[in-house]
Amino acid sequence: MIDLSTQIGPKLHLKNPILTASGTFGYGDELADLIDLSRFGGIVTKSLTLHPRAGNPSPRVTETTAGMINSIGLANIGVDAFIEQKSESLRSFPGKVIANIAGRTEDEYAETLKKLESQEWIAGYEMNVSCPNVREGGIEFGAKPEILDRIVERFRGLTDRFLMIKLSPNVTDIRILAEVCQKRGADAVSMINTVYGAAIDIKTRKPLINTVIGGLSGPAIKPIAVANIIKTRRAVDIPIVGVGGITCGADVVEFLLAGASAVELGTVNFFNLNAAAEILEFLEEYGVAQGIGSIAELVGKAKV
Amino acid sequence: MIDLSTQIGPKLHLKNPILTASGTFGYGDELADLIDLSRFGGIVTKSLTLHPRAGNPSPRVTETTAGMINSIGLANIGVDAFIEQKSESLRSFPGKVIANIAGRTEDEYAETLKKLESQEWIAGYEMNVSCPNVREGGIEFGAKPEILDRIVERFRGLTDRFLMIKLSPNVTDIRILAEVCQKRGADAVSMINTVYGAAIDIKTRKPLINTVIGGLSGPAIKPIAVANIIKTRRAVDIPIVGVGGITCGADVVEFLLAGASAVELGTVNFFNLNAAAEILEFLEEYGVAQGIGSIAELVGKAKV
Amino acid sequence: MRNLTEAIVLENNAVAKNIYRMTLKCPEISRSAQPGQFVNIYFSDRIRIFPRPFSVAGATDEILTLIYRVVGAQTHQMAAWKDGQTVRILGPLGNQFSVESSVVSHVLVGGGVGVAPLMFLAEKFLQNGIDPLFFLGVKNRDEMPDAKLFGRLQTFYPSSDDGTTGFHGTAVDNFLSRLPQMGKPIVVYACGPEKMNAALARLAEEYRFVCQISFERVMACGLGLCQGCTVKKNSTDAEAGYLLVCKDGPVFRSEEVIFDD
Amino acid sequence: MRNLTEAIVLENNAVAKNIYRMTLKCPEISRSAQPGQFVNIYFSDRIRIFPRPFSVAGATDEILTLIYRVVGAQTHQMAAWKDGQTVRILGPLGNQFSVESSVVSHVLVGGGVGVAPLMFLAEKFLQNGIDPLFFLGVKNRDEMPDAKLFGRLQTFYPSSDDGTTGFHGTAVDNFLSRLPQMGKPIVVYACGPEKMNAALARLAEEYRFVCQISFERVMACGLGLCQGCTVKKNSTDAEAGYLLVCKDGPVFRSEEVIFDD
Ligand SMILES: Cc1cc2nc3c(=O)[nH]c(=O)nc-3n(C[C@H](O)[C@H](O)[C@H](O)COP(=O)(O)OP(=O)(O)OC[C@H]3O[C@@H](n4cnc5c(N)ncnc54)[C@H](O)[C@@H]3O)c2cc1C
Ligand SMILES: Cc1cc2nc3c(=O)[nH]c(=O)nc-3n(C[C@H](O)[C@H](O)[C@H](O)COP(=O)(O)OP(=O)(O)OC[C@H]3O[C@@H](n4cnc5c(N)ncnc54)[C@H](O)[C@@H]3O)c2cc1C
Ligand SMILES: Cc1cc2nc3c(=O)[nH]c(=O)nc-3n(C[C@H](O)[C@H](O)[C@H](O)COP(=O)(O)O)c2cc1C
Ligand SMILES: Cc1cc2nc3c(=O)[nH]c(=O)nc-3n(C[C@H](O)[C@H](O)[C@H](O)COP(=O)(O)O)c2cc1C
Ligand code: FES
Ligand code: FES
Repeated sequence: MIDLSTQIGPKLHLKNPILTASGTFGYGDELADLIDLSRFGGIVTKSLTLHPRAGNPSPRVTETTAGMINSIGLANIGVDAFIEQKSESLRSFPGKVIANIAGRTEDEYAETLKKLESQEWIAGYEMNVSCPNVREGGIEFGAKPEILDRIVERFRGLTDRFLMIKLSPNVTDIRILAEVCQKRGADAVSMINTVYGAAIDIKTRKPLINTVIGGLSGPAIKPIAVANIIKTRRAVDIPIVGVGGITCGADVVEFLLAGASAVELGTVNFFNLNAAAEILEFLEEYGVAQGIGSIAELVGKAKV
Repeated sequence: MIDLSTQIGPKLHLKNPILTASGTFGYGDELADLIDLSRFGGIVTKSLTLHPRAGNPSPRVTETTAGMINSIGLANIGVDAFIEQKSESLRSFPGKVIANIAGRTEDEYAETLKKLESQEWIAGYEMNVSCPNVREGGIEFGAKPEILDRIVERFRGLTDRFLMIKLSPNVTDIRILAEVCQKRGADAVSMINTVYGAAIDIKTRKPLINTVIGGLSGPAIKPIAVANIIKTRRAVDIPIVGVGGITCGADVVEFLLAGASAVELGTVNFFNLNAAAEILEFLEEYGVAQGIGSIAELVGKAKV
Repeated sequence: MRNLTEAIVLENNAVAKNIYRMTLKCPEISRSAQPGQFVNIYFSDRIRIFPRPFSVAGATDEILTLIYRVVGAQTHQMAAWKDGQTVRILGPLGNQFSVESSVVSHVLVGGGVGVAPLMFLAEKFLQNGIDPLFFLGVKNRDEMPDAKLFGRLQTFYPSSDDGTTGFHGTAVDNFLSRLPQMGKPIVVYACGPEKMNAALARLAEEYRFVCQISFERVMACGLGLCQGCTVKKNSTDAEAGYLLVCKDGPVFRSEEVIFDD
Repeated sequence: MRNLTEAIVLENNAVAKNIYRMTLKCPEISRSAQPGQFVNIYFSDRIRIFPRPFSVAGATDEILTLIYRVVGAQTHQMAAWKDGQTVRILGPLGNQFSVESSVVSHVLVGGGVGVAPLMFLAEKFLQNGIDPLFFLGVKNRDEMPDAKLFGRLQTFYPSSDDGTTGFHGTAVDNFLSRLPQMGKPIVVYACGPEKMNAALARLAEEYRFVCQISFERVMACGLGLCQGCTVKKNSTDAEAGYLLVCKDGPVFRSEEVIFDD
């Protein structure tokens, strides 16, 4: 009987390392009738913004080899509606709720965070500074160290709760950005957000994604996520939450070994609703087979 | 009967847009007994260095979902042996031969290029400034605009032949680097080299690649290549040679529409020796179906 | 009540060129499925990761019917399924056609494989002693489903773009030609290509009839998780949002949505 | 002369636990295949893209024999192939065992599925009126291939790690125990786990016998294109290069290579 619990820095304890990835699980209440949500150690919400966002026109998603491209454009109901409509169901969720925050401007991020501080059931925040699919308030916050430095410092000043910065792989050196997050007191970094990707319909010659270039996710990008985690693990001491292409228990173990203290399930939610259950089962078996008492023993233990 | 020929800037004319990708086709003579090499519009050699290179220890390749990771480390026989052993067979190749050049230092690149200038059968050069798998002389030449600016200027001063710079997707903004290449007189840019990737064996906990992090290639990265080509096409006027995840004729059309004037076949050579033949067949059919007289009509014609 | 379950293929036969009819033993879904709703079919291969959505074309206590066109890799796979094959399936999903009382003419207008949800709806009408008017348009004779399928319909109006079967023209032309004789009020229930739907929406405005349309979008999840399957909301406010075909739809009233998105 | 062709499965049966023997109608390859050479099998799925290399375990004018262990997805697929199945296959690839004349004892040492290339080699010896000494080691009785396969051998020395069949110990232990009685000069032809190969290499040095070993590496191409399948060259010079298992090998003399890489 392996101990599945994991500690993401001093402020966040999870009963198991499986979180949902933002934007791939709605606000956490979509599937209540279909699966046992308590399987998840935590739920990360769709990115929330200060005001409701309609998002991008269609087509917003397209299939690629072993993956998909999306350009949703941070469509969400806005932080006020989120608090009003979702707090009841999320308050009763038997795991941790992490609010993912995005914004057009630094002030928008800040205002949104302040509103969420009023909700005691929110365990912490994942700051999306790496969305490839919006004109303003997307990746440029997360790609330039000097900007990231300023906003992380500001976020840190606004909350004592768990604060995690979600980083993009679409940069020359992710370590520099992770170091900035650590320096400015972030409790953790999560990686990776989607990879720039595009696809064109050869019959119509139209892009298969409204914004032409969108975000690639799914099994295809798993090696990219693992590489970024290994690199970052060598550069910073704050914990890493891994995300990118995970579909099964073996993938989760690979992420833990690479240096992730927990993982987020994204695209897999679209094609396998039982992923979390299957993963937990696998972790039990793997623990027995490898004689491991706690998954914490695996974190960063790859012989790299 | 579609005209398959394509012009890559003023200096390189290809009878068809299908080239081999460096490092995935040996020196061009490996398969002479198995396939009709004249199918290819051109052959790009394995990266050549001034001195022979043994390359990295094993394991050098591993399979990933719809792709692979490699860390060969530019193993090659060196430019002198290349000229000595391969010139005879390559001279008789009925397409264009592009020598791909890599090096530990700027001088090594330069020296290697100078030696190749003596060989009249070499149509031009692809400068590999984006290899993720070597300690020195790899991507750092291709990731920093100021360095790239200096070396491209130097390369340009050394040859009047077709000069193409191969760029990496592992950067924040590939356009800046393509602009530098254009400014310094490169005839074209090729993209993409492999994407940083890693994989770990969950039983042994060992990395599945000797250098831990290697280069991801194959079908999985196609959307990343297409996105980089679309972006770059908007930023520069020099032609783009597309590479990354191509497996079939539809992929080639997608790359042409995105803005590539020609393409390179890489990983597909490992699992489908008939790829080039099938692609040429597809282009013929596509041309008829779409009523296109020449594939040149397709270049950059995506409605983006 | 939607369920994720394993269904078993009973029959799977071609009913027209590249169009198949599949019956599945699937009580967990068939019991509660309503016309307009759809199911997700999951595939084990990891090259194409999206589940595939299909309208429920018929449902009894035990048995679920689908009618699908072979257009790509996954439907190609489906066409090869033999009886006894188990299928991972989720449903019923989405909303349904709402049948309004005090309506004189219930008009079904289908294009191509859009016939699927309408077959189910027609079935329900017949069960309730209502004779719907069923207009079905196809490209040519080869694509017209086996007449047996429509045997129980009193009024079936087939048409083909090339005139090789039924009325020469589209289902909309055919409908329009008979519209004057129809008793009002009319409700049109439609499923077909975007073009056809848009045309009907314009007519609905012009001739003031209610038009309920079943939409299609590429779907990554079918469950409201990805926000991928949008149609633009028809509204005066500029920041007007989008509707999700999988969750708010797939059936929308023509005036709810904007087509040119 | 190597060929890329479509072979047809004739037989495909288990000969031990998780070990199968497959015969293929494949004259283009079987005619020229020599012991030690291998073939590439290509799969249509695009999730796992590498072809899979397998040693030739037997070859006649018409028929190619493979012996394979089910270890993962592709070999799992192969185990399900029925007779008549067509298989995309390339070969023969790589070098071969070189049989030296003026040798008294030809010793074959195999571990597990390493038996494959040695079966073919043994066959050739028998055809040339030579009786090789065949040492085969397996984990346990379940993994020992059907005795029928070795019927024609005069001297077959099976062993198992757990002693459930034949000699109790490894093939190397077994070989070593009989080494003193063997007529010299000796040549050992080996194929098995890296550990076994390394052990034999050490013995070859100690007892001064020639040892030819068939190596395995993960292969992306099998054709010398990717430079992926290396073994370290044994040489004094520091910048010593690598050998390619697919092109320079798979068979190397023990003194040519370094194992601890
Ligand atoms: C609510 C809904 C109900 C549907 N009902 C039916 C039905 O009853 N019968 C029927 O034949 N088809 C129906 N479709 C369409 C059906 O889902 C697609 O034809 C199918 O997914 C194609 O899969 P493929 O792999 O064979 O083709 P692909 O190669 O994947 O695609 C071929 C074409 O189908 C479209 N398509 C692909 N994937 C999807 C997807 N996930 N959702 C929507 N469209 C897609 C693409 O636009 C593409 O042009 C419905 C779609 C929706 C959204
Ligand atoms: C020259 C050569 C000859 C071989 N001859 C035989 C033989 O006669 N019989 C036999 O059973 N096996 C043989 N092998 C090994 C065989 O190729 C692998 O077992 C097979 O590729 C596994 O494929 P898989 O998808 O079933 O397993 P996977 O899930 O792909 O891998 C399972 C294990 O097999 C190994 N493997 C995977 N792919 C390859 C590859 N392309 N090349 C080498 N090893 C790989 C991996 O290290 C992994 O540990 C040979 C290998 C080589 C290089
Ligand atoms: C449809 C879709 C919507 C997403 N929306 C968000 C979002 O709102 N905020 C965010 O931080 N990440 C978002 N992501 C990124 C995922 O959270 C995750 O980082 C990425 O998809 C890689 O993980 P995966 O391969 O497991 O999906 C989205 C991804 C997808 C596929
Ligand atoms: C095994 C292997 C070796 C490679 N060696 C080189 C090289 O020597 N020089 C170079 O510029 N690119 C090299 N590449 C990169 C390819 O040329 C190509 O840019 C990349 O693989 C993406 O294309 P693909 O997905 O079609 O393989 C190599 C790729 C692979 C898989
Ligand atoms: S398909 Fe994912 S929200 Fe509709
Ligand atoms: S497997 Fe590619 S060179 Fe040997």
